[in-house]
Amino acid sequence: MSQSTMLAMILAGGRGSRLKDLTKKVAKPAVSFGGKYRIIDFPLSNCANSGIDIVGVLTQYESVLLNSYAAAGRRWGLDTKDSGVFVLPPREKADADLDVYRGTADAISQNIDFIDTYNPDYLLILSGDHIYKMDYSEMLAFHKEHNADATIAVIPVPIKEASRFGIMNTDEQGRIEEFEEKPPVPKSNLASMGIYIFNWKLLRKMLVADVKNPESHHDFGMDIIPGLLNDGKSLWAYKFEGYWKDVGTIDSLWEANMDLLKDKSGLDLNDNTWKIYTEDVAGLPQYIGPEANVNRAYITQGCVIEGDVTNSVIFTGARVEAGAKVVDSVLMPDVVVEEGAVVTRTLAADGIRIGKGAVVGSADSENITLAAKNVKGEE
Amino acid sequence: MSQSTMLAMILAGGRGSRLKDLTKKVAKPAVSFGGKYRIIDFPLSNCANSGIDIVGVLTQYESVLLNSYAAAGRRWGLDTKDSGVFVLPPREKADADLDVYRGTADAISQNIDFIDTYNPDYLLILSGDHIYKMDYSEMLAFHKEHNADATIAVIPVPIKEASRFGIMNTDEQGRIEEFEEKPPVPKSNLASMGIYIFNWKLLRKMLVADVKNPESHHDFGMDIIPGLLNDGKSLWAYKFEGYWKDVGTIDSLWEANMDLLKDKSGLDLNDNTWKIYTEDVAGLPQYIGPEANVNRAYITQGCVIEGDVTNSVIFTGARVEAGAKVVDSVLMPDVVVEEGAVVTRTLAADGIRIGKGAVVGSADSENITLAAKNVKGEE
Amino acid sequence: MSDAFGIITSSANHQRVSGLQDFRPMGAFSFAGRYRVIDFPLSNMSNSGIDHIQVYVRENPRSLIEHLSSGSSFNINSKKGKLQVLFSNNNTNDIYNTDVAAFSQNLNIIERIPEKYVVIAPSYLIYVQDFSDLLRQHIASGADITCLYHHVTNAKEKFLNCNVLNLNKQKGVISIDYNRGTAKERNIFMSTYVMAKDIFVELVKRSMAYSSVYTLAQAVGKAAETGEYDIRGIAHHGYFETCSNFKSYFDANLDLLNIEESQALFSKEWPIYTVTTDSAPTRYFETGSAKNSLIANGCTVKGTVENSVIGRGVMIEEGAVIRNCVVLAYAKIGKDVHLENQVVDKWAQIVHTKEIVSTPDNPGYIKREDIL
Amino acid sequence: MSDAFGIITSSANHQRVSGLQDFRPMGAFSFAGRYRVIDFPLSNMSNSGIDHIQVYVRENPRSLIEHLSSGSSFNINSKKGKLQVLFSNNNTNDIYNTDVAAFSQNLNIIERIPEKYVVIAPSYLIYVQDFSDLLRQHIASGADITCLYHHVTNAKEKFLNCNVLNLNKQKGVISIDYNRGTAKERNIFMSTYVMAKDIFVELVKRSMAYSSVYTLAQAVGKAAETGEYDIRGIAHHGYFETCSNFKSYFDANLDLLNIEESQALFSKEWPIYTVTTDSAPTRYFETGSAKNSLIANGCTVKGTVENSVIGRGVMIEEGAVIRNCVVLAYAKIGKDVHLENQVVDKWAQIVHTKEIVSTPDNPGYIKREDIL
Repeated sequence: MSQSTMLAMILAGGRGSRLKDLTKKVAKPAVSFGGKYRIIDFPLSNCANSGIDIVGVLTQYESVLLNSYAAAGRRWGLDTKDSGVFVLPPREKADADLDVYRGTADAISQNIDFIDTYNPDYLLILSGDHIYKMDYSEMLAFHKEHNADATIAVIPVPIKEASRFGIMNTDEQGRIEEFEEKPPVPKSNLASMGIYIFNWKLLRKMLVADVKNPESHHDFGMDIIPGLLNDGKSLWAYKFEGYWKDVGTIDSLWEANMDLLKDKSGLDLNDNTWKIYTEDVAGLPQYIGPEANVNRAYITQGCVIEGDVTNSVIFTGARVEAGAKVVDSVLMPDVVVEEGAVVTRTLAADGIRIGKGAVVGSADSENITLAAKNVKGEE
Repeated sequence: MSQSTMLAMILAGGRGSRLKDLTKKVAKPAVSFGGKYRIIDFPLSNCANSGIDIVGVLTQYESVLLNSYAAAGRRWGLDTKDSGVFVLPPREKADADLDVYRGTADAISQNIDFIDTYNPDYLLILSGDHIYKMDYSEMLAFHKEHNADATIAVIPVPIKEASRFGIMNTDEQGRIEEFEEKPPVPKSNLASMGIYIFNWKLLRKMLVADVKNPESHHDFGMDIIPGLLNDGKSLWAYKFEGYWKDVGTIDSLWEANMDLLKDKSGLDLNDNTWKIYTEDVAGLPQYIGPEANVNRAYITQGCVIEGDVTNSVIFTGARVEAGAKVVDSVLMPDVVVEEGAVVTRTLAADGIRIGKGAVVGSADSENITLAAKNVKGEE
Repeated sequence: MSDAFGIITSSANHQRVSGLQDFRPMGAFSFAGRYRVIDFPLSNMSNSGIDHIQVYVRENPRSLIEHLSSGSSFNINSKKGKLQVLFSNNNTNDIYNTDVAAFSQNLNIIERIPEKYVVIAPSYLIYVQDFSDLLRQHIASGADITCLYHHVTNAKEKFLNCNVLNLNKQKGVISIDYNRGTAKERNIFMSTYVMAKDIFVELVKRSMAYSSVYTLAQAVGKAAETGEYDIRGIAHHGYFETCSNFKSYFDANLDLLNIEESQALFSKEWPIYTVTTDSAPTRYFETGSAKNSLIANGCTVKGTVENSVIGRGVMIEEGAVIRNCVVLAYAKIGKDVHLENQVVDKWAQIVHTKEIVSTPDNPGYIKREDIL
Repeated sequence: MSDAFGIITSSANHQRVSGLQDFRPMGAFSFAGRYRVIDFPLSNMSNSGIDHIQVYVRENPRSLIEHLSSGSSFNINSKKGKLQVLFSNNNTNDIYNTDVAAFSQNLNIIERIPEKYVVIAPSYLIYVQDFSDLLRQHIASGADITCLYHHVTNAKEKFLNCNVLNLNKQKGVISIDYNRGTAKERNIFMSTYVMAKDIFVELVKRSMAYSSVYTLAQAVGKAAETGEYDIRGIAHHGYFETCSNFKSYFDANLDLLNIEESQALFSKEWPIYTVTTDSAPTRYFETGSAKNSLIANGCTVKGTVENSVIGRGVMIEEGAVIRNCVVLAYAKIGKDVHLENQVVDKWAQIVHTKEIVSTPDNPGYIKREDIL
């Protein structure tokens, strides 16, 4: 109540075209992850666990499923009197035509009226497509402690990869001196995680000005952050230590799933003090058959395993029939691997069927195989 | 579960411009009504009470408040596993640009994918701006009983007013033979209430064809219903007997509120078997002061009445100070009538303040006075 | 949207499951790794459109209250519907503490309920039944009271001490009796009734006046004998299990390993609802393996599991072997521990004792929160 | 998001409100027409960011369970938070049925709670307090146990039998005593504590070992006397009422007619949550009138109401006169009935008896569901 003055906005509008056929029917944040979750469960659960009551979800592209999924705030406990998850697609206004969101900052600008109804002290901006667990209340404490105008969460990346990220150059205390988007010669290895806390009054002013600026890309990284730095505002980098992954490609999505099978990856979802909440599905626990072999596996409710599963993640309702082998693979919800089929280094999309004796993927392929359609088996 | 195969869609996209300044900041279905309700509480509560689990709310115009209001399905008990209220504004798709809803039928057409995810047997179309209590499960029973392709709820209106409505001409059993939109010489007094039940498979086909038809207005009344009649489909009129009111103008909105003070109007909100649900507000019960006079009044929680209230409806948190008089009027939420002010035949909009000794409205005005802004009082 | 409200009754005095029942009423017993027994009558009612449900509780109510605390888990509309938990104010094991006494204490509430009919189902039997269909049959038949029964051919070994219906050719109930194990074929009475609310209220009042220790089954049985009401039986078909003693609880759980039958019981068309705990999927380590087992989410499997039903969040350490066991949530099976034919209750930790083996005919029980 | 979990305690054996308490525990008493007394401690905790709350119930639990059945009414996150109702398994009025005995029965649950501190508040006192602020003060002071008290100057007439704190100059608690009405000024102990969970658990174990009938206040009082803990008092300011006997219940309700004070108690900044019943607004008819009264929604006013607090859905017929009364929900006051200085309990109907008048010093009580 008296303490909750930070509102969160999740940018969930990306087309996610690098996820190929996985995002043909659902928006990227609604893609399945980790056996029983969807990607957007992570920022939403982080919000619930951090005590943030109001979360706006900015959707845009192919969002039927995402809209109705995120709107059920009950899933994350965000359904009490003062709390809620509000899905905010672009909308028509009295004085303007219906318009798409033109950039990350524009998505917020178009919802200033929504934010104003809650009049928060702070605004937390999140991205809808990262896997991580983070206590935003600690980031807010850091922000207040430094009397910051804006705080940006950063994560150390290997310096040779730093040129792929937005890099924050800070002084020794952590105050940001310079921001460089994908610098060819990076001066620091602190990459922006796309997580920002702003003092709302200040950001509101910046956004109102940004809307009118014809030169602007209406983007936080390209326009708002550099603008604040130019104005001499106090921007701080909040260093996050822990698991964080952008799951923007098939390979990185596969990798993040595989990280669940590693002891040292830092991605532990079986942590009662920081649960990730998701849709609740009715059904039996997983059944492991008399002839099955499961070895280094992450398997969830509703699966039926009668074949061999090795080093793989098996999602809700998937089925591996007798004699089938699944190795180093991710089977998304309701995938069926029929008798004798062999699936290796593959990411199988929701509901596909891999026919009897079919062979998908190979152990020595450079990239992960995406199986997005039914694979025919023997007749 | 096994019984619930009807999905409801509420058309809540109207600009409501005849409600003037009341709809400047909120969409028409979000306008306050009856002391503590909003107009859209009526179709939503009817759905909840009729056992309909999934309700889509099609919004369009200035819908921040309406979106977040309707999305909280908890208010109507529509927040269990299989149920929910889903707000559906126009959205961007992979194969089309972001588009506004072009008509009532188009609003449904653009959400065929949403409806398909639930695959209902029947689709119930409702309007978001009528005040009435109706058991849609009885209308569905009627629809099934007559093996209808579509059923339209109708209400008898005085024949001299019939030319203001869409009129259904039926045979003796109630089968619709002809539909006339605002006929100059009406042949029947059965007016369409804008409530339709369709067999979803049939309607889906009609809508897919309608989208491609360049001649169409994409409207149920103008295109879909006449089309079905032309095709010789079996359309039935379901006669509703009870209170029903379109609150599309200031005068009719005032009248519908006043109907709450009449014994015979048929609009009883204090009926435990058919409750109208709404947002729950914390606060004290109404307080009636030592010098107050209340006579024929409808007053809700949070009001403080220290002056005179006669034949009026007083909404949540409104205040009538000592010596003020409120007669034949509707005070919307948080209106303050200061000492000695006199308010007559007036509809006062949310939160306005009527200053000390001010006089608003008059007993013999033809139309109701709309007070949409603060009224200055004596210095 | 039903014309009936629902009543879910607690088990009677003479039914007692040693061990488990010291900690929770039968309705709260864990079943199939993630359900509780009461999820069945609740889901049956919810799926049948009954959205006003009273649950009567006699003893150790905490676990049930917590489980039922939000009707929304069971798909009950939070506005139109109502999930009401009612207690007996009498002492727990008193012979006076009958179902009729509990109804009688709450008769004023019952009389205010607007629905015309009542469906009464026990919290401790496991079966699937469409009550809206049963209600339709009840109304169509013109009977005053309809009793649901299950015809069995193994009544000598199973369902001992359950009530049985004696029926005439027209399925009229002649009397209600106990199963004393003397005949193979029996119509086991499922303690499930449909009747008009008025008849129910009259029956409660009348049987209180007649004897203070009468149960509803006794009252209906007596009415059948005197012929004052038209009481009929309707046969139930499909899965039917009772957990009314320790052995039948153990067997009912392990019988679920017949996966085709179990999947039919937990079908998508008739979902059985329960309360989610948001556990992560189960993780199998290099040293872990499982065969012919049902394993709930949140487990860590580093040892061997065979022919067992494992509840949520169970930790199975390296070298542990679990065979023919029912392990309830959050138990911990330590390194190299060997368990056979055991029911391991919630939060128990078996760490120091390395072997606990019983026979399938006489399975063992390890107490809640015990450390062995 | 608090470092503390909450415990809401039930009233002690020696406190008893005749009439009302036969039907529900003190925490479930109606207050201000639409609230229950327990809404205050619950809202205080919820507003202070405490989202794991245990409510202990001793007797007639139905009304409280129903009221608490959904934490979401009290703004408690349904996933991260938890509203747990716990029962004493002992007999109701047994002297052994103390708060300490109830904690002791649930100590295993308490020990599993991750929060480091506990805030304990009674279900039966009405006050507003920011517990996050109290927790901060507790931690900053370095005390082992913090007790909240209210300094009063009318202890001869009011707060009789309440506990009082005897404090030294540094606000250290010297002892805990009863208010025997012998002095005007007293520090009334509000039965509200803050301490580390570990200390709480130790205190419960220790006092069970010492005496089976010790209450928490007695245990803390004894610890204060022996000086084994650093126990301090913090003063509470603002509205403070107790409904610990019938007269104080009546007075506390009618005192709310001082509208400025009441509005401060129910401020927007510190909302008091309750369960909505979705009643329509109240309708005043031609013959109806009201003065200086608080009137909840859903009422029908055809008669005269003065200086009264009227609960939800009350029906007041023509010619009826209600003066200085507290009328609970769904009561019906028939034609020409004249009531003065009465508490009318829920669902009561006064139809045949046309005049019931008591004095303000000795108000009358009309039983729940009675027809007079």
